Amino acid sequence: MTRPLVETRDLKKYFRTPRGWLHAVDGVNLTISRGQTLGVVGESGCGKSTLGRVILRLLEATGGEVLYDGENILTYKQDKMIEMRKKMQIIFQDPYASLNPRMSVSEIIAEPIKVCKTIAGRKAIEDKVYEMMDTVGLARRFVNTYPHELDGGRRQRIGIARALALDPEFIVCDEPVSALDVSIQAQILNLMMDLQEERGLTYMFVSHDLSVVKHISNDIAVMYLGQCVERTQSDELFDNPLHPYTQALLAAIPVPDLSARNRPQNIIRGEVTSPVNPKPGCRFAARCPKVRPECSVEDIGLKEVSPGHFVACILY
Amino acid sequence: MEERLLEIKDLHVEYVTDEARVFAVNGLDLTVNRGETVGLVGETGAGKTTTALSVMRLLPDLVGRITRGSIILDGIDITRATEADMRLIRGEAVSMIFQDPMTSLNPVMTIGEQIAEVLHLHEKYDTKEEVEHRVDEILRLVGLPPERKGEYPHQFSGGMKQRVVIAIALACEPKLLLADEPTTALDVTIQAQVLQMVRELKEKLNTAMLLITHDLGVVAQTCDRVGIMYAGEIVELGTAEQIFQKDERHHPYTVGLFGSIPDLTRKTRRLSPIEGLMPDPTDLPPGCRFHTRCPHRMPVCEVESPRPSYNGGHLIRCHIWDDRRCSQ
Amino acid sequence: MLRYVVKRLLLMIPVIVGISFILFVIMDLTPGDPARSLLGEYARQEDVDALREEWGLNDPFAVRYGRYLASAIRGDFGKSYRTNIPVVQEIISRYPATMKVATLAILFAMAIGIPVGIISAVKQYSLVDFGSMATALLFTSVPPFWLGLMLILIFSLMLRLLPSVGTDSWKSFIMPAAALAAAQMATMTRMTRSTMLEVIRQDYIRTAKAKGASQRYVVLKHALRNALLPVVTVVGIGFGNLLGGSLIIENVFGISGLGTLMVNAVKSKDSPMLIASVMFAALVGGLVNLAVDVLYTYIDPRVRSQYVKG
Amino acid sequence: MTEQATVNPSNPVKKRSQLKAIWFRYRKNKLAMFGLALFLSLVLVAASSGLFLDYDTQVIEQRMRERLQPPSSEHWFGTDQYGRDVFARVVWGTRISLFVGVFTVTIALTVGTLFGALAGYYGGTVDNVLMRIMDIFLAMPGTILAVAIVGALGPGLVNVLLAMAIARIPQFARIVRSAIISIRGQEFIEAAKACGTRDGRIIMRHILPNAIGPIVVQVTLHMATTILGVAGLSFIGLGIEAPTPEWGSMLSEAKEWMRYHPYLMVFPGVAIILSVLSLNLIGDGLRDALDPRMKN
Repeated sequence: MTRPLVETRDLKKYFRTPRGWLHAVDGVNLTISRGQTLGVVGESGCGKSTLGRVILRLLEATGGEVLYDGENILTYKQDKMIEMRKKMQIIFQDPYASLNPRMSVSEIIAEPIKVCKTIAGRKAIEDKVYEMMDTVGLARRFVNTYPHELDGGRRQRIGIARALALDPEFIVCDEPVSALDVSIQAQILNLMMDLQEERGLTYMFVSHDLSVVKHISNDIAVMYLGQCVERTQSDELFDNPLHPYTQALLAAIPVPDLSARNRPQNIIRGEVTSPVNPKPGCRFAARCPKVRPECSVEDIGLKEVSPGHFVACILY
Repeated sequence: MEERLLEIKDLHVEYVTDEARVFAVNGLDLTVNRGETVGLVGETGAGKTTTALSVMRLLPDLVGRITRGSIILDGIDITRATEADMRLIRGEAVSMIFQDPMTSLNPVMTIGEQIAEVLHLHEKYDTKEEVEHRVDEILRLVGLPPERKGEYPHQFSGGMKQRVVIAIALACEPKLLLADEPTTALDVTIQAQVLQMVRELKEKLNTAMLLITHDLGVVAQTCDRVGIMYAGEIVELGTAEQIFQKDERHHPYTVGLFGSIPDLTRKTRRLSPIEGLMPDPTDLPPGCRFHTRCPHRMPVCEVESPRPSYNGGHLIRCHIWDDRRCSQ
Repeated sequence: MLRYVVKRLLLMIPVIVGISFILFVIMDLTPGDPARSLLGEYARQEDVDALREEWGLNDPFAVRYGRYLASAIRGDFGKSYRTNIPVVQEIISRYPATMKVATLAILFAMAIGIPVGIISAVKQYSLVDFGSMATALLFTSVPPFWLGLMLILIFSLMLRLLPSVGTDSWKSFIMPAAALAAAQMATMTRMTRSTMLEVIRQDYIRTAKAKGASQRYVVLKHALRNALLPVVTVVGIGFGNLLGGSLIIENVFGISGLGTLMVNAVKSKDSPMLIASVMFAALVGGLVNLAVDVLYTYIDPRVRSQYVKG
Repeated sequence: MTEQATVNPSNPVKKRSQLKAIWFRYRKNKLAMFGLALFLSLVLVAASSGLFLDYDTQVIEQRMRERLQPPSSEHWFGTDQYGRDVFARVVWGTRISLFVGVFTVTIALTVGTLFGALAGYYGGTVDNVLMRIMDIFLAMPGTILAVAIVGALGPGLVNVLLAMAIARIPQFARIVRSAIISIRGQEFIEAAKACGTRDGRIIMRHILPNAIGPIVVQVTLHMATTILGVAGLSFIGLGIEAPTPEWGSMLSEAKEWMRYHPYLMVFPGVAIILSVLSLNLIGDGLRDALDPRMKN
């Protein structure tokens, strides 16, 4: 087995809140192979967006390691990290907030190139901007428009072009299609998959939408209150979900198909709480239909129950 | 008693601002029968919310207005009713659940007060005790402990707030419930809880529901009949079976919508989305509104608005399926 | 809650010490000799020197400031260089005038500003709205002292209804309060109108309408309370400022309040007087702010629960 | 709004300046346009007054034989107790008030922006220390600080201007800080960080251009209050001193004569109101034009 491009080891990010420490990311271990997509799913407050930002060091981790091509980038000094940023980029959820409203499309796409000085010369930068616009399917006539003059889909294309401008290897996609209408969402998903094929990109695709994640990912990690509860191949997860939370999540997806209409409903009770000063044990225990007293004794780590299928549950 | 509860005919709604005139709803026909759930599906800007607000007569003052058509609710034409009549109708005969539970409740009133208010406004009970008793009963109905009625909205989670909103909407046991994206702001497991509760309550109270959503999955789990909206019109309308049956005749936009969502049961490498964007509602294209994006566009689509064609109650508004044209 | 109040009170201490330091520095840089100005131009140099020695003015800055702080902690803020009366006593005797004007002014401003703001918002784009907004705009642009002079011209000199100077009767306070209230009133009108308009657009207002409530009911029962929350802050800030004394209006109407005290202190280089009166004004302003924040917890349940838990 | 509203799909889109869009919205606001016209004419008056008025002979020279004349065709606004033409003095006063307004705010803004930007961008200890110091200044009644500084520096136009500027620095620091904090958390700043942009460039290229709108609004409104403030100080004799024709000190002199010569008070007062009003109208108009959501 080759070395993964990105690997996290016991990665932790805690935030200080008035009520105590919020364990947003709490001991997450992930691997993402080169040219593959890891989907990260979970409900709001599970720490999936924080995880992406900690991996990119947009937030500083509280503990653990992020290995990029085998090296722990969390120990990098500022200059080395800035060099590193050419290789790893991010696409955001909100195509409104993630583009500087005072910059035109060409300025937004050229900004990373100017910052990192990967290309010199006005003409060369301009050519690169046009090349990026062609790549993401954004008509060249929009080059001088401002983000607020464009619709959500086009804005998201600008965000993708900006991320690709430095020719990165690895992109964290933080809910990139959640704010878009379904027909536009499909256009953007197709674009992202094409780009991955053409450029051999590696994605970490963060989303709350399981059907989108399944569509685009090779592997999926399910998160609950800051922890990864299950991780395996995409098809395996859907065919054979092991963790009770994964099972509940899959059961809750409304399927656009009448045959699913009268299937037995096993909806879990209760709501997601916030992981402030969490007690030891399984975070899902309070809502779990299969809970046992042992669940709340100590933290439960991921265990490989079958080749490539990891689950953090006492039942396995 | 007549079977039809709500009958919208040829509804046109416009928003007029300083800058532009927005054609939000353009000739919408829709009926909802007693006890039935009708889904209204479409993307942003299709005119779904405007339709519901028209039924409530709560279009924004000075800006939005109904320019043509009628809305008959239980024999009363809402477009002609006085404001005083409307106050009696709202909350009593028809009520509405809004999309965002976070902002739909008054932050400085307890949830108990907010539920009791609708009962007071419609003079449902004479004494304070009866009202309080009813509030407790409704809270239990939506799965909230009545002891929490003295708490304020910010003390509840999103899913619980939406339950409160539903409790307010159902307090007077309305004949019609307009639900505008009631679960869009909620997490998937909470969405499942809320949807199941709504289904059960609807059954229990025999309330009809117009469910507005962009999510075909929610529609499939909930609705008896489904209308697909595009640019202020219903382009396809039929029973859930007719709409979700893959090998039936469909409007190209419906086909596009289904092609845009990833299928959990099959492994497809590429999605087949609809090309292009929603048309600008201030400057709608002539002929069929969808022709600018339609893969089956014909010359006639650009000039002539398609007439609805029916096939056993299954309406499609498209030149391709217009039999009269085919026979020519 | 009590812990919060105590914490806020403790946080005021460094601010007040900071004020004393800044003013001490400024007064130190101010040219002129307070001893000389007390004794007069023709006093003998020996007498001046003796007084400087008595007041400790010949010591280095750090020593003088340290001595000031040390005695201030014991509650001794010194004597006025000008009158030789303990400054605290002087402030206490002057303060009621300022407080009366400020209270009357804020009451005027609230009584007119808030209702007009509400009516303007409810009847947006009407003639009433336009008229009150134009008036408000005018009132923010009129210098209060000029307005005061105009009031004197009309009500004292022409109509002879109100006394132009002094603090002899309650009538004396009407004009200064009105002159001070104008700008506050304008701010409150505009603020009330804009928050009201903001609130009227909120989803919960639509929810209330969907229940079948009338426009009037929705405005009074749902919009008003939410719209007034930010206005409370504005009232508090305004009141805090007014209680600090107005240098200029007190001058126009010949009121010897806190403002006049401060101006005279600057003019005669009376540092103990100036520092004590500014600290007093800051203290009063801080207390009003704290009172507003405490009041907030009673009217806004969202704020209340923050303190209950924390 | 969908993009077709602003972009014609067939032609390449010309770069439309954002200033133009703001101007387009501003122009529709009649009151704001009135304010702008008023302000520009005041600027014109101030600029041209030097051309047709001689300061020494027409503005400050005393002609006791012509004292206290009511308005007439010769002296439009009448003459004061020293026989000086009030019209000439009010016109010359425009120069002084506008000068004081512009320069005070410029100095306060420059220094305030520096502090505010440091505090807002870095947060944490830097923010805490800077803002606690600002709190001390903000806790003092606004005018007394200026009065005390004038006392230390001595009277005179430049000193009053400096005193007012120093007294306003904390306010601008607070405005800039809160503008920056509201922008700092936005995703496009994270995007800039994600490609290794250094702090200086993030502040200059991403934060300040977005913060400029609300700051400009505050600048105009503060110019208005500065003009009011200086007039007030001069009125109580702690600002700009006679014989300089500052409106506030003119009013202070006129006060003695108000019973029998009230016109002396009217014209300087109206001049203050007009200049302050014009700036307030511009400020309000800019606020609406910069943030179209606030309308309706």
